[in-house]
Amino acid sequence: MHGTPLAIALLVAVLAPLAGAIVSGLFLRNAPKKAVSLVSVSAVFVSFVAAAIAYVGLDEGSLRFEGYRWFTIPLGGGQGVPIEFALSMDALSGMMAVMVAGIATLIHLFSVGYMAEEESYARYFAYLNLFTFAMQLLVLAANLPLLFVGWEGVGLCSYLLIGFWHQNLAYEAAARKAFIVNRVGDVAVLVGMFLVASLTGTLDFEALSQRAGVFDVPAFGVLGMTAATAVSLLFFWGATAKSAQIPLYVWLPDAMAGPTPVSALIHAATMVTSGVYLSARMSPIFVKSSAALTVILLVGAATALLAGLVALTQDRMKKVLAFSTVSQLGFMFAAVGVGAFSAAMFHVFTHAFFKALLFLGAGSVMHAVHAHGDAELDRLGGLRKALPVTSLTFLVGALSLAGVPLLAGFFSKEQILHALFGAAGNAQLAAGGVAVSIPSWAATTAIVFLALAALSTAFYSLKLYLRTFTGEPRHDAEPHEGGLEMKLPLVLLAVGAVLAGYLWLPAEGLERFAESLRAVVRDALPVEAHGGALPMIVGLGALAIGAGLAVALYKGKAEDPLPAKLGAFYRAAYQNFGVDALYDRLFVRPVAAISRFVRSFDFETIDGLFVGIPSGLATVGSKAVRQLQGSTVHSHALGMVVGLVLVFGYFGYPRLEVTIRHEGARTVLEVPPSFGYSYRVDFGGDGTYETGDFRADLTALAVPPSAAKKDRVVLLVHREPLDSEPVEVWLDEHPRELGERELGADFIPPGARGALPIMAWIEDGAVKLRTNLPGDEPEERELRPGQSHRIGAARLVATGVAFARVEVKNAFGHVTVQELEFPFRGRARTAVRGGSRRIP
Amino acid sequence: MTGSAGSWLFLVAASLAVACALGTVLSRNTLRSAMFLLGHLGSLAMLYLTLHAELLAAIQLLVYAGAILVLFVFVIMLIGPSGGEPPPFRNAFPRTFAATFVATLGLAVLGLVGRTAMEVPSAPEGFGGVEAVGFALFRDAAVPFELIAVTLTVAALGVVGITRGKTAVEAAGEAKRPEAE
Amino acid sequence: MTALFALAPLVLLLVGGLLIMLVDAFAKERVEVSALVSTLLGASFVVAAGSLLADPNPSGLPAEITRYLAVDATGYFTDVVLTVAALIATLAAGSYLREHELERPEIYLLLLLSTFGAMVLARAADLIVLFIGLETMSLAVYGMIAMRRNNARSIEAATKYFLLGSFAAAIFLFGAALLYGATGGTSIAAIRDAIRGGHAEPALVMLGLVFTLAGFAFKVAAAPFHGWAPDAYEGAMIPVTGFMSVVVKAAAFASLLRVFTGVFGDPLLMHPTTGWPTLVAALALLSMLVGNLGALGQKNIKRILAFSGIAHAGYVLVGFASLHAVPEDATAAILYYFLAYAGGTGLALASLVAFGSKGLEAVDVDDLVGLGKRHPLLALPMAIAMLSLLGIPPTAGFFAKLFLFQAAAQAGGIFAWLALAGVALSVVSGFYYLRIVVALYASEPAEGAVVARPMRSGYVLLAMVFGSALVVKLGVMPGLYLDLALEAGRGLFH
Amino acid sequence: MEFGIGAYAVLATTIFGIGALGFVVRRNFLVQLMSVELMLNAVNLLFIAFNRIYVEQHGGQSFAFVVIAVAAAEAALGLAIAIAYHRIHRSVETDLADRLRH
Repeated sequence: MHGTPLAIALLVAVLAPLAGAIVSGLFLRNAPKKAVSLVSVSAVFVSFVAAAIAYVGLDEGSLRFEGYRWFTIPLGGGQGVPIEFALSMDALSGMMAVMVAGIATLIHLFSVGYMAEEESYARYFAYLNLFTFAMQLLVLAANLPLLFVGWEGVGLCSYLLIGFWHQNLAYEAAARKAFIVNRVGDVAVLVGMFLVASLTGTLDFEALSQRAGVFDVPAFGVLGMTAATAVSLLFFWGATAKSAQIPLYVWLPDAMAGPTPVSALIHAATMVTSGVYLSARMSPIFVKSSAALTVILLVGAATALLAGLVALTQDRMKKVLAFSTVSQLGFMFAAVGVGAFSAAMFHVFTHAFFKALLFLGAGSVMHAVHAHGDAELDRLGGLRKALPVTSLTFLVGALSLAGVPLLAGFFSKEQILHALFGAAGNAQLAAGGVAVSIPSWAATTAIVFLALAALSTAFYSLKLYLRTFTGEPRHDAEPHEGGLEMKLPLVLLAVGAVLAGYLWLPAEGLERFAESLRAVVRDALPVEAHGGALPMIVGLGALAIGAGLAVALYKGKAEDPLPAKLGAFYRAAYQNFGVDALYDRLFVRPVAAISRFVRSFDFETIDGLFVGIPSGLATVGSKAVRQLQGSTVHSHALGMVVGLVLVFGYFGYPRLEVTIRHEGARTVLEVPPSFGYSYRVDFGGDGTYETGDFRADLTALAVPPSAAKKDRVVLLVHREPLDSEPVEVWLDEHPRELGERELGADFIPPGARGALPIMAWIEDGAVKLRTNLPGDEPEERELRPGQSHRIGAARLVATGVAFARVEVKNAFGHVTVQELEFPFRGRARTAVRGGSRRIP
Repeated sequence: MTGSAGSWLFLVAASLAVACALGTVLSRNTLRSAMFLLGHLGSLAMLYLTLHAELLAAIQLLVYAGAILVLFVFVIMLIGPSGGEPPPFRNAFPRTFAATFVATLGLAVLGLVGRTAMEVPSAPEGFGGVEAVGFALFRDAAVPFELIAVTLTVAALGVVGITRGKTAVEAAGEAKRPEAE
Repeated sequence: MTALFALAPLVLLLVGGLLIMLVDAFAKERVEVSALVSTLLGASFVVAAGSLLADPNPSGLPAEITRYLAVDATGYFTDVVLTVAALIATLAAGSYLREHELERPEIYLLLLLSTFGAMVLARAADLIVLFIGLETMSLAVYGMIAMRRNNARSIEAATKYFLLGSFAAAIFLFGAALLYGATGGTSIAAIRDAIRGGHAEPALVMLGLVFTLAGFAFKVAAAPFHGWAPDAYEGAMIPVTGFMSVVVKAAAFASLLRVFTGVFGDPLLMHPTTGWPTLVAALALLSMLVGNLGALGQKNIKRILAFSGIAHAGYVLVGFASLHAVPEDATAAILYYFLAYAGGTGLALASLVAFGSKGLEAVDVDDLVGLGKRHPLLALPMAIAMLSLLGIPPTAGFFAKLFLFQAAAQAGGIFAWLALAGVALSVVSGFYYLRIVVALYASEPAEGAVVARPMRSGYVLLAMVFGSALVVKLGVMPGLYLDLALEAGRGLFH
Repeated sequence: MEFGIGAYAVLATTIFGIGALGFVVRRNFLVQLMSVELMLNAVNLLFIAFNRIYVEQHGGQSFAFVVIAVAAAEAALGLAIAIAYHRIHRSVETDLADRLRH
């Protein structure tokens, strides 16, 4: 292990919370609560201090702590991708690490008061510490696999914390949903990691950003995507799960079942932003794919709007905040989608303050009115006098979220809008020399979506404040503020919610913050603001309308007038537009059904598979089920016999996969060599086998000219550029028109359209061509197979069609036959038919 | 052993072996099954003789018929010949399936093995005799031969463990939870 | 003598086991058989590990021995895996039998000799010895299951396992006989040479492959030959379940590895589309499907682990399917997987032993509810085991799966899709593994539920510490062990 | 009429099939065990018959010897289990054992 003393700080920042978790989880179980608080709060605080020291000491460039060679991903042939156990900090991870530890410290502190009555106090703090550890590991990891460890870790802790209060297994659904949705995303991250490793030979972030040039070349195609698009979309898929984007956002609102400080820490400030963080980390690859960015932009904007609309209608504090989080994450991804990674990270930063503040405020309210789990807005109201600190700080948070000028949320949201307007304005964004283009319709759509989302943000944040703190009380508790340990975090976070935005201002002494970040992430956009005053007008307009509506509707009202006013839309939005129900029907029920089905895997299943499906045997099947049901020796033995027959059946019939390869002028048939296989081939279909009897040593065979069929010729039409794949035209004696598809649109002069410019047919084993081009005399020519002819920009080549009957015999004397027709040159295809029989 | 005598011996022994095998499988009385098995073992010993495996034929009779089968009969006597098992081919499904299985296996293997023309060299002097097989077992295959001892020890340990008298604890009752039905 | 030294891990067990048997038979006082057996297994482990690190490929051994028992790095590696697993099982068994007052010295001796059989099986270089090893191992396991003879479930499990196991053994033997007929040899090398030299009748070889593969598939509980596994696992005593699920499976897989890289390692037989890799891929997919989906609805933890074992057999078979493309990487991944699986499953079952006492066992998932609150230290290993089996980094299971799927991805084509299916199906496995973690940590038992109290026993604690250390170490420093596995696997290709 | 090794192989396969069939369709523990014995005997016949081709060694006969020895061990243990089974179910009908299920 080596590294500068400063690099050791990275290790401390990561390990301190782990130590805290171990001590309080395993050894302080029966200790006084004060001891637990002391250990766990100070563990996180130590992490904060260490991260801050490292961050401050981080001048230009990065800091790295080298551990040891963790493992090597084998890549075959002695090759491998070495993976170090290493931590590193640059402007991006530094900002995240300090923010995570800082907010975690405040939330730990708040929890001391909030969870004071909790029985499993030590367990709670152990989980919280463990979570902070995983998050710091995620942020400070120097390579993807280590990041993945943290990535899994935060998911796991979130899982444990969501289920924290549940007394039995029946209530764990929310926790399990969260975990499974996250795992669905993990698969994509893993696959993306494999791809990156095999393409670039490294998974280290630093090396990766240097080798990102690999992605400039369209290295391979996956479903018609370039490598950059495939990798970006895979990582984005992972991010949609962790950062709750469409279609994987369903888990986050349900995850509010845990204690409120947990919601604040995990589901607002830290874990959910890790998807954005990963995107920013991968920005050197992301910016190389316009397609992926467009997808991200649209998904982000749609999520922002959809979740914003759902948030309007929710009637519980935490539910509103949860959907609000989903919506704000949508904003961040919209920024990622136009390649404005630093704007996205800016919003991550400001959002962390005000959303943590709002959640803790909600926690403070719930603590005050003794609401369990969540607080219904209909049972709150008028809390301003009883909870002055909470009320004031909550207002600050709500206004910051709404985007009131000069508060943190305003600045970051403005930057996102600026970026979007920039993208809509000039379709070409320059990123490291590669042009990225976002279709302007996509950018415009996103702007509209985000403007509406901003409007609804303003509306629901004001609504939340008004319905909670103003008007007549609709509850019968005697509310009181929590202790200092609860008030202090609120105040500090409120300060952050006001000031965090100024760090980004191009002011003297502050510019380093934003500048150094931009040096790390690869923004596709130039730094300067775009779109003039328009983004600000849109933002402020949305704010004014939303806030105005909220005040008009809710000022002094006891009832929520929204359900009546919006009617069916309200109900639909309240139910999350039926998405949960849809998922239930699409995924949950089928899986449950399959599991029931497989669980009964003995006779019922074998029966279902082999007997039940063909309806004619249904009666036999049901009888068999009744008589053989059960887990007896019998049923298992039959299962084995079924297996044996299947295994035997696999080898019973030979498989034949003929590939046709063109080597210059030669056309070669290739057959897979295999044990006990022997082949014979009949060319031309005359019944004589050119290879003699079945031969085991046959692997490749040149197709002789005699294989050509007399009545078939293929015309290969090469268009400019001539090295592209030719278009094949199979000809017979009926004259055929060569039109736009074969010759290309530009080839056919305007006057010739519909006037049969070139006709082709086959006569005496040769191609006859009649050209009828405007301006030229009609002309007729003949092309023998092998000859070529040029007309304008096209080159026409005539080639014969070969016929081959390939037969393969396996060790058991079973023969599979395939008859093939294929042109001597051009694309090889066209299996005419196949079949099996037995030759003893 | 070739020539017509060998052929006749083969035909008789083979028919007997198949008939006894069928009898073993199809008899509803367990004791009768065991007797058919005895016949089967005997006819196999005869077949071994036609293959120049004199020692194996002797072992077949001594160990298989003499020891294993006696064990079977002993157990059948101990627990009484069973009855009341439903006829084996009552169910449509296993019948269909088993027939398919045997047909598949049979077709594949019969066609194949029957086709395989394998030359039968003349057996050297002493092939299959006590001396030759003894050398093969004790000298060439010493390792497997010694390892069989471990297998037999394991079986003995297992049998002792399963059948020996109750321990005090068992008499007092067993673990409660796993038995809770 | 050199041969005896080279085979010291096996010789120790055999000689020691016979000595213990004698001492137990003639001693006047009660002999602590479990302690003696654990010590022997530990010694064997140390010797095997030492040989693996010092001189994994000794030369100059008499051919009479090496033609039956391979003395190579792969052999030492499997010795290590098998002794580790057997040690965990024996320690757990010591606690379990004493706590539930079922103690019988025969069980420990059977454990010992079964491990010996497993090691013979894993090292077998000849089909005769392979069969003897297989039967020695299996007969001992049947005996161990049936030992709790007043328990209807145990006897049922023994009956099913015994009958089906004998059936499978006969099927395997039929395959061996056909291979003998095709080649005239019984040793892996002789059969291999005959096949490579083209002297073997192809049809007999193919049939031999079909039947031997079916026999192996039964032992490793790969679908559709898996039917017995859940029943046998559930009916057996917990430590025996642990032994079966790890030792039996790993030994059978190790032997399969020898047979498939040796006898059936012919390039023509290994053709990716027409040879056995595609067939093995199909078995792998089916096993992963059946195992993962079958475990979903189960309540009984042993049944869950049985289905999980079927799924894991599927993962290992993914490695087998990629042997044709990247033989060394795939072999190393398979060997590494044995260690990870042995650690994870052994740890889970040792924990399960620890959770019960005085005739009360933790049997169902519901029985674990709240254990993590009451006994956080004791519950931790179970959680670690579940996370490892699920494949969460940084545990052994993550890297085990990573290496296997990486090998399959390199093989490309349908094998890459197979790897993807494996990744997707291990997502499904989250449902049942995490149910156990949740039960441990996030819940309270229902009112009035009978709660099994954890036992107090140094043995089982030792097993848990040992297992946890293994799982965590394999996760935190996988490179070291992967290198070892790579080195060990090369022995097969010499 | 001459019978080559092929005839022995056909015979062995037939016996093996009969044994397998018996194992699958019968439910009597002892008869199932006897079916397995039939299968093992078929294997032995195959080994000994094939050894007749490779007369320069005794690999097949040695294997058959080992199979007989192991079969003895297997039968002994199996019968012990059968007795234990009979003590519980008062019968050796294996279908009675279906307590272990999901």
